[in-house]
Amino acid sequence: MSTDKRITLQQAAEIVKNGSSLTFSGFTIWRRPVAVVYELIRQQKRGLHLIEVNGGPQTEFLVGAGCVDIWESCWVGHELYGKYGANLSRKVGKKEILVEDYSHAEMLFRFTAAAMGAPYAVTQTSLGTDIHNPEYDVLGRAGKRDGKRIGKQKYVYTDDPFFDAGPQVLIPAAKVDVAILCVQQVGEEGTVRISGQLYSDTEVARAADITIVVAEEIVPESYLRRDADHNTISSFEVDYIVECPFGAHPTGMFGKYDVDGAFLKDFFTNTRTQEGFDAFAKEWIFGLDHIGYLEKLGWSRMLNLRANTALNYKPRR
Amino acid sequence: MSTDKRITLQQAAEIVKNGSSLTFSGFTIWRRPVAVVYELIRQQKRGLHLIEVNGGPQTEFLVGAGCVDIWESCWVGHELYGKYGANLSRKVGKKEILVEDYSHAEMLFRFTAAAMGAPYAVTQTSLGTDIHNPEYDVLGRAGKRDGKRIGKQKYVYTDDPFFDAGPQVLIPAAKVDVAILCVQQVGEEGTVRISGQLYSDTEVARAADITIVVAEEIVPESYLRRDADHNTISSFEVDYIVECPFGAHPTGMFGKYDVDGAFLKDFFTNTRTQEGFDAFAKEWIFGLDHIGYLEKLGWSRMLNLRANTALNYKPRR
Amino acid sequence: MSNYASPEEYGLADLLCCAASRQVRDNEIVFAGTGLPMVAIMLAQKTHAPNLKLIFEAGTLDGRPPELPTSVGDARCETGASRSTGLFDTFSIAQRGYVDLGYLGGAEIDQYGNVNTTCIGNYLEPDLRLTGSGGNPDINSFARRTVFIMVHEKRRFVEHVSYITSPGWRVRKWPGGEWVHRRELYGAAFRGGPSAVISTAGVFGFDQEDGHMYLETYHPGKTVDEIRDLCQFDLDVSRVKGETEPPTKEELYFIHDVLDPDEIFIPKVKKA
Amino acid sequence: MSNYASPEEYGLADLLCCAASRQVRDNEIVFAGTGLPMVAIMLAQKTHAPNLKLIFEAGTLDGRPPELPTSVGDARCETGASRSTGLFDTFSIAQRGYVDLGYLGGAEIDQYGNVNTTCIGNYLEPDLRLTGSGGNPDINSFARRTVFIMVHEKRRFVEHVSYITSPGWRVRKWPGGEWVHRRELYGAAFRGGPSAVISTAGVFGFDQEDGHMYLETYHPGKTVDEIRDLCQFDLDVSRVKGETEPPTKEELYFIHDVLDPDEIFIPKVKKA
Repeated sequence: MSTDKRITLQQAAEIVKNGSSLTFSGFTIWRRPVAVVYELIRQQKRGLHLIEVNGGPQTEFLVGAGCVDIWESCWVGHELYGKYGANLSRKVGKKEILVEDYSHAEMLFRFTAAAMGAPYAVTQTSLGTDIHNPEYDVLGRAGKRDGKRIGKQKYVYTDDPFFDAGPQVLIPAAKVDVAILCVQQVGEEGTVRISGQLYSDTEVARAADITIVVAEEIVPESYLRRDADHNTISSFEVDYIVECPFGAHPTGMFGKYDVDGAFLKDFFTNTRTQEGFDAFAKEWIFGLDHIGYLEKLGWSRMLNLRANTALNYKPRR
Repeated sequence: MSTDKRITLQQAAEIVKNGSSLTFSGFTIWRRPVAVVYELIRQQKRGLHLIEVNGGPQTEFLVGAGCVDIWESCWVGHELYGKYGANLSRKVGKKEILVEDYSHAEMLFRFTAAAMGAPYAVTQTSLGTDIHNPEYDVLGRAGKRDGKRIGKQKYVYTDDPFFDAGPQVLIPAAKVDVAILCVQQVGEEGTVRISGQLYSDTEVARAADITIVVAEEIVPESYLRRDADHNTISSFEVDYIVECPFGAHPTGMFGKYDVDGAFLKDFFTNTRTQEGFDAFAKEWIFGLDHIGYLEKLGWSRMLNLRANTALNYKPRR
Repeated sequence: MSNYASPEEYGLADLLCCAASRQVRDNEIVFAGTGLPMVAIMLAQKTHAPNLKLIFEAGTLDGRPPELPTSVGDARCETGASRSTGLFDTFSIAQRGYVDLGYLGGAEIDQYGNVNTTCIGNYLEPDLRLTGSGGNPDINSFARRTVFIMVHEKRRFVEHVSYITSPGWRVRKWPGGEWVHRRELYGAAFRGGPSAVISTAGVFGFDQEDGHMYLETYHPGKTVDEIRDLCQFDLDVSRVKGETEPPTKEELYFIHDVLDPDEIFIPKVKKA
Repeated sequence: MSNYASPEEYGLADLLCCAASRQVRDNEIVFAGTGLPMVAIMLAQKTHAPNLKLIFEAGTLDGRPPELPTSVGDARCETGASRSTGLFDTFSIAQRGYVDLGYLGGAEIDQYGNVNTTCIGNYLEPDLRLTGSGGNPDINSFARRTVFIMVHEKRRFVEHVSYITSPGWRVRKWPGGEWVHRRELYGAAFRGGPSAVISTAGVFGFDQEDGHMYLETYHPGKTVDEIRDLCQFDLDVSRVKGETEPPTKEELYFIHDVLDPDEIFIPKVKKA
């Protein structure tokens, strides 16, 4: 069967058009498709609309490089390696980016709704907070709520007509053009097997119109299909696949490599100014390809991040 | 840690009180907790409210034995071994049972909503059918819609306020007192590992207030926790566990044993009259315990159903 | 599609199975129900649609069972699948719009393709309660096309079904119950509807504008008039193309020697 | 809980960690955030609450990591867990009402326990954009009790937070924005709310009727007046019980020799 879905990193980035809405696999500083994100920056994408269950280094790279016009999410930072998203923070202050805040569970349920083919989800989280403050509907204020990709309303406040279960908040499905995932294994027909925590990967893969999977390795479909109940995403939900070892660096990958904390700390420190980010991007993104990037990182650094395959992480001692 | 949740089949059945709402693991003629269902019949439960994603032999046993007052579901039969549910059909005709029809996807989404802690789900299935006919709200007509365990309405017809995605039908969460599951493995603290199709087991386990797991074997928790990403239901979602080999017979269990088609065919034939069912129950349910039942089935019959562990089913040739 | 079998080499179930199989196009995502449809889809997988993706409602995605499952919940469904999961995934995928084609059955059908699998007689006091809907209305609501396989008897091809279990091309808009075109009711959620009925007498299509059923081909040995007489409604026979294409020898080989050698769903023709 | 450490044997982070740990009861289901709370819960697991069930937001249920994770998405979270899955499960479980206790942090807090982690200044033109909500409001909405761990500075204990990220005992009812008691707004969904604040100065409780914060214990070396001065609102000090219980030697052993020997979240006290 000629169903090989393999493309290159460059081709993967080309699928994302200026103005596309985009989301990613992973959680904060784990399993982010950073190799593709670098390539998006090299290809100088503009006007991206990021819709993320939560943000992380990938957000900060794209925002710092000026690729992003709208960010809808709930959190951005580098965990203990950088306590907030300094690029985003700076650009929000300068009104160079629109930020729409939902809570973490709301973002997750928005993607779940989209993945279920429902136009909205019903939740009871964050009642009484400013997240629900109608004055703070940033996309509404900016006139972006066209009812096509962006819902006509940020929230609908309603009640439960069945059980009087308390106030319900309806939240629009997260409709995204492209999801880019970074995982351990994918088969040539698209079947994905993720090890460790799944984060919100199954939801974002199904919610997106186009799903691209970047994997540490492409393995035979027949191998994955020997244990169908260990697989995470089905073949036909994946449109393109890319083999790219260490494609999540500097974020971590369960069973493969840990987070490169020193790299993130250095990146965070640089992002405190635009000049700092630009210098960092000049050094680590532009003029390099993925192999060049790995060469620059060097063997010693990468071997030091390597997960012990019995433990699935790099033990500290 | 003294967190052993082990009980006996008899104790499991005692947890289900007269008038309880109840649901099960499995799908049509697979992985139904029949050993407990037999015990419920022996204990002569009355007034049960079955809420099932789909029905099967377990429904027909309980309905035939007069245990059930209300059945909410979408389907009952024995697949190719009996083309409909003859006990249910007879009792509906005689108005001895209330049947509330939802579609299959609706039943699934009703359980999903309950499992998510949402009071209702939003769907777009079955539009224009008599399933949505307000005249056919059987529980409403019977004055059962108290807004407590049974929603105040069968459906709410509404629109999508976000994307004009077409008419939306709101369906009440499936609130059940007890879920009884029949699976391959459970750990002594409650962690469940199901092999093969999961059907709607994760949803029903989480939707129910009390979850009882009947397993072919109780295995060490530590064994299951070595591969946490292969497990299906988490420890704290399970309240009680029972070890009961062949507990799903005559329904099948992936990797363990096939459906006993001859048994089901014989059962179905008998259920065409109440007298037939009563005779069947007298022979196969009353006066037996689980070991007595297995003895009566005999070694030859059971060995003949045994799944090949490489294939997970009994090959026909 | 040459090398047709001769009439004594195949039975009615073979003809239905092959007609059903030919409804699939390659690369489509297909929702398979228990029984003959399963054999039909697996036959398509073996012949003209090797890249079709098969979904079994009970939880297997892109399945390729080497031995015929007896139902969609069967252990055999898992073998070789891309993913073994549950109904939450299969129905979410369906509602999300992945499914091209679904195969369904029914006890009664009307001229707009409304199908009943719930009861005969008044729903609230039925003469006969049947299995119920199962996933029939769901697959039919979510898929782009659905194919119904039915026994053709006059009591089954009716003016009005006792209960609309599964929506056809003209349906009822609740809570009022007005009859409207499916496209009007479904709005943005409209994806299609019943595209064919394969009965024991012929193959039928639907006019997607006014929603009525028409005869497309009659099975070998049947006549147009005979089929018209087997319908309580006024069947449109103005678009008949001719006889239903018979099975090929290759298809019969796959059905009886590969897919269903044990005659679980498709009986073999007893040679004289 | 005898065998207390002497003041020179522990630091402020140790004190906070132990105070936080003591909020857990055995057999509870606890939602753990990244950082000091993680150590606190794992400390409880090693001491008085061996059967607590730990949920990491990123997807691990009933986790027992042998090596301290650096965040809830860390590979270390999976080891020994009952189930490794994703946010759909953790948030569904939380919304379903399984969670007894959650640990959270914040940049600002008001007297009703409303917490801000989103921005300083006007939300639409912020002086400083912070990380955003994360799961703070979710855990706080779904759990029966939440414990906030905070740096105690006067600019953080304020009359009104810049932005209510996480709901306290008196919250705003949208779309109008009237201030109401949390119980009134949440209705049947009410399960509880912030039950304690553990700051670098003391431990605080909340009056669940009128929703205001009160000082429960002051940390060794702090005075009630000092703490009152560290709040912009009028702190209720009428219910002070005394000094915060110091860490025990056993707790310090677990923190520094077992749980966080590398001082990832809890620095060791440098001996003179």
